[in-house]
Amino acid sequence: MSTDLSIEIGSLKLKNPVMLASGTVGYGNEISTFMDLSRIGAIVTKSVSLKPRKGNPPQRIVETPSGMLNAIGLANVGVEEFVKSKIPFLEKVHSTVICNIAASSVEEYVECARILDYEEVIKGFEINVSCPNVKEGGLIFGNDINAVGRITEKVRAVTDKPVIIKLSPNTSNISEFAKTAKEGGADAVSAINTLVGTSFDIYTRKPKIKNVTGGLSGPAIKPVALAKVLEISRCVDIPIIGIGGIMNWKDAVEFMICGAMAVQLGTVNFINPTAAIEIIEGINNYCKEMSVSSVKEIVASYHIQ
Amino acid sequence: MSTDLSIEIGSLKLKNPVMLASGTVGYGNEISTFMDLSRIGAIVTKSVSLKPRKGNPPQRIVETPSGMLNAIGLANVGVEEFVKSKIPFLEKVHSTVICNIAASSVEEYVECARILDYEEVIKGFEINVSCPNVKEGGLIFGNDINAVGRITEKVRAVTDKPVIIKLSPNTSNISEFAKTAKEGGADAVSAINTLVGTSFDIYTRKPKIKNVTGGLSGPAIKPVALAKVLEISRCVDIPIIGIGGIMNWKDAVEFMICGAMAVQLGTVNFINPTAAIEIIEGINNYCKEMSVSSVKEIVASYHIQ
Amino acid sequence: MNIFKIPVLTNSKIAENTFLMKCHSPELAADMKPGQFCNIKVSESDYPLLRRPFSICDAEGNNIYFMFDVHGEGTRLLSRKKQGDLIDLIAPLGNGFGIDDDYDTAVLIAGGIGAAPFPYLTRILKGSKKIVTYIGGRSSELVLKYGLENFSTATDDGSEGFQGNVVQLFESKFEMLKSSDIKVFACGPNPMLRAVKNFCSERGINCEVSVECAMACGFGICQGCPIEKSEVDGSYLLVCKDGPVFNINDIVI
Amino acid sequence: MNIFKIPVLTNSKIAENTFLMKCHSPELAADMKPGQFCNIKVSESDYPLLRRPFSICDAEGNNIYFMFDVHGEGTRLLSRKKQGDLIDLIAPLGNGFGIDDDYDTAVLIAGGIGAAPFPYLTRILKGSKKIVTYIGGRSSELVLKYGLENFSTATDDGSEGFQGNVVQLFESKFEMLKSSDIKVFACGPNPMLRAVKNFCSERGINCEVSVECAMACGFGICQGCPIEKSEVDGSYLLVCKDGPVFNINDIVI
Ligand SMILES: Cc1cc2nc3c(=O)[nH]c(=O)nc-3n(C[C@H](O)[C@H](O)[C@H](O)COP(=O)(O)OP(=O)(O)OC[C@H]3O[C@@H](n4cnc5c(N)ncnc54)[C@H](O)[C@@H]3O)c2cc1C
Ligand SMILES: Cc1cc2nc3c(=O)[nH]c(=O)nc-3n(C[C@H](O)[C@H](O)[C@H](O)COP(=O)(O)OP(=O)(O)OC[C@H]3O[C@@H](n4cnc5c(N)ncnc54)[C@H](O)[C@@H]3O)c2cc1C
Ligand SMILES: Cc1cc2nc3c(=O)[nH]c(=O)nc-3n(C[C@H](O)[C@H](O)[C@H](O)COP(=O)(O)O)c2cc1C
Ligand SMILES: Cc1cc2nc3c(=O)[nH]c(=O)nc-3n(C[C@H](O)[C@H](O)[C@H](O)COP(=O)(O)O)c2cc1C
Ligand code: FES
Ligand code: FES
Repeated sequence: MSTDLSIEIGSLKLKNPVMLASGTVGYGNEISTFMDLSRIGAIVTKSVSLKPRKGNPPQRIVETPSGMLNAIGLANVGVEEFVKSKIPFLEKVHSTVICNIAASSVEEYVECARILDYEEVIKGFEINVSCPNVKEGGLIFGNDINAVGRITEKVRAVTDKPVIIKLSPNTSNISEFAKTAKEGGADAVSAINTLVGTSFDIYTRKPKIKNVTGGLSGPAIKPVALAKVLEISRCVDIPIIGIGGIMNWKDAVEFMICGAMAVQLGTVNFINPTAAIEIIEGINNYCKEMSVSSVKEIVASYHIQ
Repeated sequence: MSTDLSIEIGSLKLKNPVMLASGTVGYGNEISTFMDLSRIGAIVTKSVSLKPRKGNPPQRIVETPSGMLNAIGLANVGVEEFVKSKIPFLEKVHSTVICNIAASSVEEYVECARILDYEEVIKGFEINVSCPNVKEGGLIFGNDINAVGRITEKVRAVTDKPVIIKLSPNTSNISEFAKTAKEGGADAVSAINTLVGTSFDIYTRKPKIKNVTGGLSGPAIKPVALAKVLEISRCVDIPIIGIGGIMNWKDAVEFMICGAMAVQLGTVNFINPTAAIEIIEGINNYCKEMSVSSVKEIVASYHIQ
Repeated sequence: MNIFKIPVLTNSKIAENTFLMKCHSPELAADMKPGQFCNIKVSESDYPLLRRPFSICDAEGNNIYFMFDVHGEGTRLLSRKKQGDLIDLIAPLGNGFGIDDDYDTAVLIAGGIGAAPFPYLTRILKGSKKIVTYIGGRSSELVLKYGLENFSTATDDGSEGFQGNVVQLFESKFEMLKSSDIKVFACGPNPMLRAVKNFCSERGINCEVSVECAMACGFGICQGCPIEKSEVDGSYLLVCKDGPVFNINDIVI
Repeated sequence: MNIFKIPVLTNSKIAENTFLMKCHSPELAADMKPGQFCNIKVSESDYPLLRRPFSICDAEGNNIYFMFDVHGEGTRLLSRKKQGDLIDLIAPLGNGFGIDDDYDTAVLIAGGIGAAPFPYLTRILKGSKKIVTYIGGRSSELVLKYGLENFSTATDDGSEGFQGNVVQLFESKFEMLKSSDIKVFACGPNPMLRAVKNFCSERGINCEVSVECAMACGFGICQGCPIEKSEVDGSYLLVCKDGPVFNINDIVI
């Protein structure tokens, strides 16, 4: 029990490396009936945008082999209503809250960060430059390295809170994006958001998801996510938050070995809403078994000859 | 039984749209004990390079959720030995043979194509610009649009046989690559090759695959492959050969609806070596059920509102 | 709402493609209301990835029942469960039917496996309300009568009862019911629910429908299950949380 | 080599973590040789994706046997197979043991589940050769004696027989065997095979080992199963096609 599970991401200190990923736990409300959120490293809110977004029409999700596609379309109440109605709940959660921001222009990112910077309960920002399901912004930013640089710098300028850039995997050189984020002043990068995918009904010949394409998540993408984390880890000196297909503590440890300082759980919350607690315990036991006194020792501990 | 399953890819006529993918059936030898290869649309050979390649040391493969990683490293006998020892067998196969070429320089591609152009049994070339497992070439070409353009043009110049460019999915704008291939004179593009992925042993902290990263194939990647095919289909007027995670006739039809003129079967051959025959029959039945007289009618027949 | 692991008592085929599974759970038998559902993990591995939603079909004593059609991989696996196997489920989910309003006669309209929630509703209403049930299926073998009472049947092929769909059957019998005193409860495929909605809303009939749609979580965290509101206000309702039972006036089907 | 679907007759636990499965297949019982293997599809769905390779453990009359340890998801599913279930497999695969060379005594060395191919080898050799068997396991419950004859055992924890590993046991008994007249057959984890190889090659003992490695296809089309040749010539051998049985002089373990 003497393992130190705490980690730091810039000035952000987390009691353990397990976070709940944006868009997969709402604002923590429902999932708090399954577990004590104060035990979790951090919770990342559903992406907030300046104005409310209705999100995409149904059908928004479809299962695929060991994965799922989603095109929620960043449905959210908008920053004003978020401050009014969601912040009060988040204040009671007794967990570290990271606010994820999505936008379709650099100005919108900055404006959101500026407004939310006042909220004490928000301990950091995760900037979603990589949502594949919003037509006007998302993908374009996520794959435009200059845009990622500009967004990072401008958001950095309006807040002293930790800034995490959430990277798109739909690129061949994710480490260049991580480098750009670092140079722009980001404290960390999250990798990965979902992969672009689609699925069609062979009888109607229509896409199963109304938005045509969606974001692929779940165990299917784990090997890709691990390779992206490893690539960043080998090329750029910046804390990485590993995301993609984590179902259990072994997956989480695998991400940490590949270079992740912390991990985020996404899709697994839908299937096993107590996964986070089990994963924290599993990591703790693994550390004991490996006789490491701090979980940080396993971060990027890969042996590559 | 009156459905016309034949398709054309440039000047290449195939009796049906089902092909066996490069690297997943060797030279057709072993799999011919399971099925009559003359019934298959075409067989694509394991990538051939100018000089023999020993391939990567073991471990070369690992299973992942609904997928597998491989880093075979383009093990092959080299073009000279290929002509001597493999061509005679291929002549007896009574199937349409497409020769897949891999190389680490533009000159090497051209040299291979020039030598193999003399072989009558070879009815076309598939140019692998996208193997993620060979360090010096592969990935770099696959993600360098100018290189893809140059390779296409130079290979085009030395052969009148159909030239197919096999594209890498590890990019955010595959349709640009398809456009470049078309402009360079390619008759078709194949999409997709494998996604870069990795997997680590959490106790040894070593990569499970000696090459560190490998190529992800199988059902896990199907949604990504379909999205890539759809993207090309919507942006570029060139025949597409759809590849990625096809396990049964429904998957094959889904690719055709998304824009594929033909499909290739990869990983499924390892699990069900008679899959190709079952899939041809399934497509035939589907055409009958949908009352289409030619399989070409289902190609790119998606309804997107 | 919690995660339960409850043992299967029996799991048997009750129609060509339909199974009835009985599980032991005093807690859920006591807590769940008709129209609510469970989200079931159909395998012990991570495949298939998502849970599968099923209505509570009936509750009796310490046991609950599910009725399900074998549709794809998930329900195929569920049909293989045997006595003693543990079922991992999240429940109770959703709102359930509104049963206490002011009406004399409950009219239950079931299309195909849409019959699943009605045995429990029948059990709960029995005694306090009069019940009239209309059951539809494509053919005689697909008409699911389990646990239903006072029913008429309709089949597409006329192999049993009324020839036509179940909404036509309901419409043909409608004059016998006093529209002011009835409440309609309907469950079945969307085209059927649309027909019910059209008929009932034109006549101002009190009507609730139980809606199906693709779900990932089943308890409100994924936003995967939106349904259009009748009143346009820039947001959707969530089938898993705000439903699956809706008053027909509140939603666009 | 073909795809077969053969029925399970029995599938029972024979040790703490080990199952013995008996299947009906006159054709495979007649065709397969000791040391060959089958590639088994452990589920009806596409998950787990790859087949799982298993040695033929025994063949008797119209039936064949597999002996397997429950290791991960695939073998867990295999352990659930019941009488009447059909097993989908590709067989016969691989080369099998070379049994006809010139020797008097076959020395079988089995480490853990490495015992799997030896009951069949024992059956075939019986009568024509003398057989001496050494079986190793971590502890008494993990020593697999099924179908083996004239054996001595070794356990890491000394709970049964010789305390130490099975190669040490073999070495300790070696003086009793005339090295010129024996042939060693070994199967087990790689470190064990390496020890056997070192011991035998130093002494020029005729020795074959059955090797395990990750496989995708099992019949030579994926190139996923290379093994280093002793003689360096710019190519690998394939475990599934050129093996899984190799003369220790031909490979680097
Ligand atoms: C609230 C609710 C209650 C339900 N109650 C019942 C019931 O009591 N009995 C019953 O037989 N069925 C019920 N269903 C439908 C049932 O969930 C699906 O038949 C089942 O998920 C199909 O899974 P599968 O793996 O067999 O099919 P597949 O088609 O292989 O499933 C693939 C994916 O699609 C989803 N899916 C497929 N069909 C449906 C559907 N009709 N509705 C929602 N998701 C679907 C699956 O959940 C899965 O994620 C209910 C659905 C909902 C939303
Ligand atoms: C030629 C040959 C013969 C074999 N004979 C037997 C036998 O008779 N009895 C027996 O119990 N085992 C045997 N094995 C090992 C057996 O194939 C593995 O234990 C089994 O594949 C594990 O599958 P799993 O899903 O339970 O484990 P997991 O670890 O979940 O499997 C994950 C992946 O790794 C592969 N894998 C895991 N362990 C091994 C291994 N030791 N060898 C090869 N691939 C592995 C699996 O095939 C699968 O692709 C043999 C292996 C080979 C190559
Ligand atoms: C239903 C759903 C909604 C999501 N919404 C968001 C979002 O609003 N903002 C964001 O940055 N990521 C969002 N994501 C991406 C996840 O945070 C995560 O990066 C991705 O799902 C991969 O992790 P997983 O495989 O563990 O799910 C969403 C994912 C899912 C499945
Ligand atoms: C073991 C293995 C070896 C492969 N070798 C080659 C190769 O030599 N050349 C090539 O162009 N593609 C190669 N591929 C990629 C396949 O041709 C195919 O593009 C990919 O596997 C995706 O299809 P699938 O999901 O159906 O397997 C290989 C794939 C596998 C699994
Ligand atoms: S199914 Fe997840 S919010 Fe409704
Ligand atoms: S396992 Fe495929 S070649 Fe050996």
